[in-house]
Amino acid sequence: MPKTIAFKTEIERLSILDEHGNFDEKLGKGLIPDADLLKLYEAMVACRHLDEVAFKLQRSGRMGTYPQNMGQEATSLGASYALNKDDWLVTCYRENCGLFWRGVPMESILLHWMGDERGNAMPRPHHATPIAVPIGTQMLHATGLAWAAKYRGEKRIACTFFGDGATSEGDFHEACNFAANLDIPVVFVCQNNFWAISVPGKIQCSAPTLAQRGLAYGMPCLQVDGNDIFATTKAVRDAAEHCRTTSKPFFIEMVTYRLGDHTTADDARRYRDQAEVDAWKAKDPIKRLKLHLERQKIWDAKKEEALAAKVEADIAAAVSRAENIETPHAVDFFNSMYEELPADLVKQRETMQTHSLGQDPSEIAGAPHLNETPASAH
Amino acid sequence: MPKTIAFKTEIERLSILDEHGNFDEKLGKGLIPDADLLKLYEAMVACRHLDEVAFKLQRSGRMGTYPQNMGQEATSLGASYALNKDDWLVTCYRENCGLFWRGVPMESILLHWMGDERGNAMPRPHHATPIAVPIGTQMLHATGLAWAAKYRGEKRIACTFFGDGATSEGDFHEACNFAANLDIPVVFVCQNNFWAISVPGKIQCSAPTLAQRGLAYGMPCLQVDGNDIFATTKAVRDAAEHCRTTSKPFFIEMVTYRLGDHTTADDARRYRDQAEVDAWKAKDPIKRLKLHLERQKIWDAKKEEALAAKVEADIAAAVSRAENIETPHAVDFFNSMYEELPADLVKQRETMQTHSLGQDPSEIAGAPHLNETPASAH
Amino acid sequence: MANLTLVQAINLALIQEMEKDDRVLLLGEDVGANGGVFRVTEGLQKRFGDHRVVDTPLAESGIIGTAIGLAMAGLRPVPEIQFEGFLGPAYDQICSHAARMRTRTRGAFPVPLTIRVPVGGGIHAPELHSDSPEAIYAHTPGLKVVMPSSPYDAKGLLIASIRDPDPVIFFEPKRIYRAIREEVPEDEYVLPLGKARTVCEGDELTIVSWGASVVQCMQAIEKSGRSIELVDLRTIYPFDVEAVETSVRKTGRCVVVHEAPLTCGLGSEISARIMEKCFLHLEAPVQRVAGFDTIMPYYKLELEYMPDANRVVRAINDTLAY
Amino acid sequence: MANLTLVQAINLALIQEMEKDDRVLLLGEDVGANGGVFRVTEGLQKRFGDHRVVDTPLAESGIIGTAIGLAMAGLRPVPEIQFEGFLGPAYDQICSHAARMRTRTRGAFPVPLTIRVPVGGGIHAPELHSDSPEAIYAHTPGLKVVMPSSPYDAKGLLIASIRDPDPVIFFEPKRIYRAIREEVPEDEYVLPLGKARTVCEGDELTIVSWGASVVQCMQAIEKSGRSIELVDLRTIYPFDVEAVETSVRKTGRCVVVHEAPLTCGLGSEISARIMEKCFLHLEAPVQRVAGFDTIMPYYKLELEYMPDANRVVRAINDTLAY
Ligand SMILES: Cc1ncc(C[n+]2csc(CCOP(=O)(O)OP(=O)(O)O)c2C)c(N)n1
Ligand SMILES: Cc1ncc(C[n+]2csc(CCOP(=O)(O)OP(=O)(O)O)c2C)c(N)n1
Ligand SMILES: [Mg+2]
Ligand SMILES: [Mg+2]
Repeated sequence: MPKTIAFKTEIERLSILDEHGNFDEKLGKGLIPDADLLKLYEAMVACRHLDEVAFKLQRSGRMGTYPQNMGQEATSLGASYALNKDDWLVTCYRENCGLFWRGVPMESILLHWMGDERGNAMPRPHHATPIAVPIGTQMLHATGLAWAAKYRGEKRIACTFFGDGATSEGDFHEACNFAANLDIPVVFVCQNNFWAISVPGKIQCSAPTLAQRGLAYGMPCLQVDGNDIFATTKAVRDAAEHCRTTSKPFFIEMVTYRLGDHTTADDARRYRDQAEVDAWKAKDPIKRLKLHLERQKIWDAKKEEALAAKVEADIAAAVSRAENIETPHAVDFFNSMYEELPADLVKQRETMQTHSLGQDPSEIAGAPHLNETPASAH
Repeated sequence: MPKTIAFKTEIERLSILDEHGNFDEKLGKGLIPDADLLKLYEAMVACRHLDEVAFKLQRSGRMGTYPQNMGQEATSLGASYALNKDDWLVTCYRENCGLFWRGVPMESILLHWMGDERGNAMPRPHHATPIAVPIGTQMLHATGLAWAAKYRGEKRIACTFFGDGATSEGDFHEACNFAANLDIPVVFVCQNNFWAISVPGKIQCSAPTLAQRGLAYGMPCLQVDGNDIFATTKAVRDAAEHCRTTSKPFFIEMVTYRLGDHTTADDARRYRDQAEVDAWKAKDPIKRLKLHLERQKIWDAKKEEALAAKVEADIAAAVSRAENIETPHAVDFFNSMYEELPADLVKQRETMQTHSLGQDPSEIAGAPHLNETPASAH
Repeated sequence: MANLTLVQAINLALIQEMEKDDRVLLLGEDVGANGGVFRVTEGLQKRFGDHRVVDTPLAESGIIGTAIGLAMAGLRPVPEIQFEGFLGPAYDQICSHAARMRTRTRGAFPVPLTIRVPVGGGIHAPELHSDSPEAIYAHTPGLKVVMPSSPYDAKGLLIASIRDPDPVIFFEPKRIYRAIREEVPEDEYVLPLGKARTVCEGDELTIVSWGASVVQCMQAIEKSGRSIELVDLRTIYPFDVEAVETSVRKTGRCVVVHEAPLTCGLGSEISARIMEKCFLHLEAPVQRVAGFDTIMPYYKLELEYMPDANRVVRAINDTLAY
Repeated sequence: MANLTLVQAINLALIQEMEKDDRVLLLGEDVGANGGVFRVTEGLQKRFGDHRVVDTPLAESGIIGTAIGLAMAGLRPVPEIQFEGFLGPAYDQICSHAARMRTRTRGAFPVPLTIRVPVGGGIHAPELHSDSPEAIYAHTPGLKVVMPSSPYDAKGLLIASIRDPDPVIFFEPKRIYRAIREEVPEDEYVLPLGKARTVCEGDELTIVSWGASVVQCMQAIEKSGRSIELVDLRTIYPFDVEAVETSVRKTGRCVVVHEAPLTCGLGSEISARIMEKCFLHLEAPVQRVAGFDTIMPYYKLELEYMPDANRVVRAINDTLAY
């Protein structure tokens, strides 16, 4: 027994509606009812429009740095559509479309990027976690959340999203490894958009696929056309089924592309060719679905017009809700530090001073906020 | 084009001299000259004997916690034998046999476990790094050391050793990922001894093999019988060749077993069956090589006796060198903190006080060490 | 009432909280069949099953990161990090997430988490098994940090930590894991976080300390033969400024003792607070007896590094003589 | 002599050290074609090639861990961590390895490494892009920590850091990356680590600060109209105790200003040292104006968090009135 085979495997690639509008009847038929398909299309169009509005808000100084989702709408949307409403959805910051489908209001996302923590106060029924700014750190929370469900005997699973760059972080590895070895049902979805700010995908993973990251943990792995709403839906539906029945994780690579800059603080022309961008514009998930809907005769120019009008109005309303929220009180950042604020922090809040002289409010000449500490503070 | 194949692979397992002494002529013939083979056998016997001596030293209070290598001698020895003397050897703490072959004196290892940093003062010509107590952290240094060689246009590569448990750490993932994507020539060797203290291998990796960890990075991967000196030698020789010619990494899983407790502070009977241990005793790398040497008629009882006597004498000498080293000066731990000790640290050293009253030596009644600061300090 | 070691007191506290509240689960390296490398979780997996006492992969960031997820879902995980020297890989999950999740989400996702960690030197262990990083976490808003100095305190403080709605790092001084025995009530009891304990009263000088150093301080007080008040902080953050203040206003002199390196150790904060609060009452500068600003040496020299009774006595005398 | 921003001064220092010493190489996220997210390494990859300016995978522990290996082999790596909030994942490699390798090996393996990190708040950035963790690293023996407050200092201190034989964390206050311009000599020059700079002299009170806060301090001194001496530490560890001591012995009063949270911040160490060294010269307790013991809020409120000239003025007045 000299050289024997210790391990053997292969990874499939799933595509149903391709960039030319070719539709694989065998895989796609009956996958998504027409009514839902229309809603999904509208959701992507709305998300895309929000990107444009947000971009303008940032440029006109009404919002801070913002990361556009443009081109990646079908990834998180397919997942969100395929999952149960009470499965945990643990995302990064480029999954607006999936979060909106889950019920997270647009103004929450806007508020977050306007530098307001209230945007991250996700109502628990959404089973969605706050936007994760530090890369690669949220997947461990997904594993923990799914673990808690298993511990309690619930059928709930978790689905977590992260980028190609995020797969370079040690925490990514640990999240997959915990889920695989402790039998925790998590769908790991890598959004491979080929760039991590200016760093190309090959620097993050020089293997033929990102899907094979999952082989290190013995997970079933699948590569998916991430700009194909049918494929992302089917992939996550099957993966979720696998997780729910086996209580084990599943790994999906969704191949997509970031059509915009990394964020409004970035200028992608510094590091990538327009030709590459144009090639991907042809593979746009919205364009492709629209073509399909038209061929199915369930969509036309009039509907498109009506949708555009509705979306514009909705988003204008969301923007004004975000902008007209009462301005936070100067000391609000003290008030969710602990369930019960330690005495020393109370003093710091009441006096807004960190040095001791006159830290006792009574000793202070005109200490701010004394007669106006927010209700939430008490 | 619905489901296509995105990735396909298989991983081989290499074994040449099996536990029954069966020798694969095709793979093994001429691999290791008899003269070397005898030296390798002697090295393993010596290493094994050191384990026994060290164990007694710890039990009699002459040494601190010590991790025995028993049963794993062939892994690092095969690597050390196959590598060039100036390739970096970046180990953990269970690779004594490979380090001794490289030229690291036994007393260095003893000194380290006797709580003396001088045991870690590896002479640079050995191209060996200090013992790594924090698990999984040294592989990144190996990647950096090999990167430096590439940067300078040297042909030097790095070979790093780590356990099955270590592969659960994020740093393991990052070390492999940097090497694979930045084209850095590192041989990654996982010593799979099935246990991480009391935690069984399946909790670290539930995949069919540990070798497939390397697939996540697109590395060539190989599983090896780690108790077979021929297999470990051939595996690392081929891998090193691959790294040197392609400037890319290679991943090896060496399947072995920890015959002793995790360390002298551990009692493995608490968590594993004697039956498992006994089964592996039958696969002992030394036993199997001895049988082979005898079948080759190049070894006999008389030689064994002579070896035992020599080894005993050598190790007794090493122990007394370790125990008779001058006791460190009380302030030695200050002296290698920085190339140039900051003034405040000089004061702390001179006065052995951290509070200020009388910190100026002149103000101190009988401050210690004032007239006896060590030569090394100046 | 039984005469218990610190290890036994903690084991008892864990049993009682797990009996009482099935949201409490333990996770970490070797906490299961092995009962932890210090045997603190001995027998718990047998008793509660391997779903409540879980051996995890060897990955500290993974242990804390998944524990954060468990806590966000409403459970009360009690992860163990095997030695304080291995908190390093978990630093980011502790400081960027456990400490921030509540305020990041304006209260939507609290993280009721208690991280148990053996801490400090003096047991002849290898490198990175003997450090004292409490000041690092005291400087990290959003955490609470606790360090008992006796079996009785350990039980009451651990129960309080597990019930606390916010993340707590519970440091267990390994040097006194078995060195001290003390009467520990069988029933559960809570010692409030943030409250110091006056170990002994005195009016000439105040010593402030915590963890295993409290033992050296008691020896030093003995040796010095002076009337000294010893304040054991028990909680590192938020620490009991009032107790320190009250004592120093009485004595006018203070020595702070800790194993951690001097610079930016908690001793510096206590010293600064005392100056801010008791300036006009101080008859001598507050003195710090601490670890040196060096790496904790390997064990041949560890006792040279750690503050011992003699160094404390010297500080007492210097301060009284000032 | 050119009128440069801090970004340009650092870029110039990097160019000159790379020209002079081919052991110097840069690595990090987006440092190559993109020139870094703050453009500090702009043009360097074109100039020196992608083997000397290397875009790495997105992994901070990997960046520092491989840089340690590069340094152990005798090179002079200058890794960049994109924001101070992302030092977290690299904490273990920095503190358990970069800081310990020399003493662990009794000098056999020094680690000449300079970690460049943008630091601090005030630029309306998202979460974890606005912190000030310098005290964490000042409490970690084996490291040196530097933070310039001007373009001139930045160039001289960075060159000194790169040439230093031990690991240095070089914090770059992003709030003043482009806010200040200053005459910066074309030729290379070195500002010794561990030496403070007296920004302005005065005899009523001493302000000790560093980094971007130095700017607020100058405004406050302006506003207060009093005779105040401003000491800019430049180096956080080892910091210039003598300079602080000398100034406070002269003025008898001191205010320390920093952005980091109060508790166990460097301000506490400075306050404690001053008490230890200048007790009999102090006419008022040393005051600290610092960040609060809370998480740095998202940017709508960040200016409420950071010490501004008004808070400093109040501390000055309180202290002078004491
Ligand atoms: C731990 C950490 N390191 C660095 C950054 C800075 N940063 C923000 S986004 C980003 C690139 C992320 O790339 P990827 O994971 O592929 O996600 P994408 O933006 O492409 O969706 C980087 C480096 C960060 N936010 N967190
Ligand atoms: C970062 C870190 N975490 C935990 C430990 C405690 N510890 C020491 S050895 C060990 C198990 C290591 O297992 P493995 O990597 O398989 O190596 P082996 O001992 O089996 O050779 C553990 C958990 C450590 N030394 N470092
Ligand atoms: Mg990406
Ligand atoms: Mg092992």
